[in-house]
Amino acid sequence: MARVLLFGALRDLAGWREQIFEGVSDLDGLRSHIARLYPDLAEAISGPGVQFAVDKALVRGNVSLSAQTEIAFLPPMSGG
Amino acid sequence: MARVLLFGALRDLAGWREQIFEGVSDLDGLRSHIARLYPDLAEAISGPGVQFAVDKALVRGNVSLSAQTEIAFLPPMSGG
Amino acid sequence: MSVTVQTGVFDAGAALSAFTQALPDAGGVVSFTGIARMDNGKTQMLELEAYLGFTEPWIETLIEEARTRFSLSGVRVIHRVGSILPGEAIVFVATAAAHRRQAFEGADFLMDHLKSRAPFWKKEHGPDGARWIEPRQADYQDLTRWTRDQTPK
Amino acid sequence: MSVTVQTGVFDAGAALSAFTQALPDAGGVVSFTGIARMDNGKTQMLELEAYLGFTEPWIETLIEEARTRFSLSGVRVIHRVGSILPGEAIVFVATAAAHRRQAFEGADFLMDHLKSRAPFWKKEHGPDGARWIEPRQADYQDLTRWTRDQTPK
Repeated sequence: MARVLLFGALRDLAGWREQIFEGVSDLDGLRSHIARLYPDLAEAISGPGVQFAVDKALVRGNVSLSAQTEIAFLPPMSGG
Repeated sequence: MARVLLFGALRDLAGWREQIFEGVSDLDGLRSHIARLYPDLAEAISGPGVQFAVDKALVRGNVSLSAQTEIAFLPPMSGG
Repeated sequence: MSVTVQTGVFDAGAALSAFTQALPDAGGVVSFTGIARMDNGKTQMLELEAYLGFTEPWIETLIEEARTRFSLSGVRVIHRVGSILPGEAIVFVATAAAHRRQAFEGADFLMDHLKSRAPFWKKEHGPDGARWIEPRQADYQDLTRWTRDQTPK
Repeated sequence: MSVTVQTGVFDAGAALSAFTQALPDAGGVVSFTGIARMDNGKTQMLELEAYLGFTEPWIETLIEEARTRFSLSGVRVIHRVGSILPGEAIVFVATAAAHRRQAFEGADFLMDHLKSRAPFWKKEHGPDGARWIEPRQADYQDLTRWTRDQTPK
């Protein structure tokens, strides 16, 4: 189970802020899942400058997702 | 008539803060006057870095003093 | 806690008083307050989003870097999120140090990094609608000031 | 009046609040507060003297120079004179500008000049007696930062 959070422009694009995805075991699996349901969002999160945080730590590449993982998709940060 | 003000270390040296001198018509005259009465102070105000203000404006060299002039002897400023 | 991310309006002066009173022997305290601007009516409201639990630790790490680099004896950061109206404070940074140059450079360093790198997302609402904004090029350029061997002279 | 020379204790936070509230559309406000230090018990009291009627206009002229040079939309200076105890604020400088770099540089410039050049005389009272102090060499060096063609980078 992955709790997915969207921020900034990604949230506006998807039309939701938070959603729980069942049956995903790694980040690549989650991406495929998203690509089927939300092709626009999938494209946006593949774009330059989008970062990923798993349980509030930035990650790169594929990572396995344990139960109750929080995944955040972070568009380019604007600063404060 | 000249109202003389002393600041900082000059005031401690002279032991007074303000004094009225009668019968002085210019700054050189005032200096001679001070030299007779307060030789230590006269030497100190000839020292490097001591500035003079006449009616709250810095001056250099000799200037004539009209009636009721305020002369301030300013030792090197310490900053705030 | 030296960093607070909050939705509520705050008063920069009250924050400065509280910060200064808690310091035992600081020589100099520098504060910066960033205020939402009208831009001649172009901006009616700012919407600022943080990732709570991620944004604060990021700022804490930045504070630790500044504290070490500039020998700061104290640092305070307050950052608004949510809806911010023109004239309201967005960010407050205060630094304390034995000597004023350190306090100035510490505050300057913190602001340059907060303005360009911090995990916030900002949406500007104006008469022509709303748009998400990214850091200005000038903000990125400011950052290069701190990557040389020396701090800026 | 943007400069006040006073014997009474003041609160830097209250000064910052008053300054910020009076500004219509500032983007950034920087403040510096200089606080009397104990220096590990070496200083028990500072005695600061000004030449009233001469010191304030000197500071006003400095403020005008800073306002023009850094495009400041507001400047506030408060300076204590008389007997100052460790922990009390001696000087408060606040600058407001559209962009933060101008506000930072304006405050920095004002402090460098106030600390080295301003018409004040300072006496330090400690356990070994009292002595009049002159600016540190470092204060004069800070001044040279502003005499180049460019402001410090």
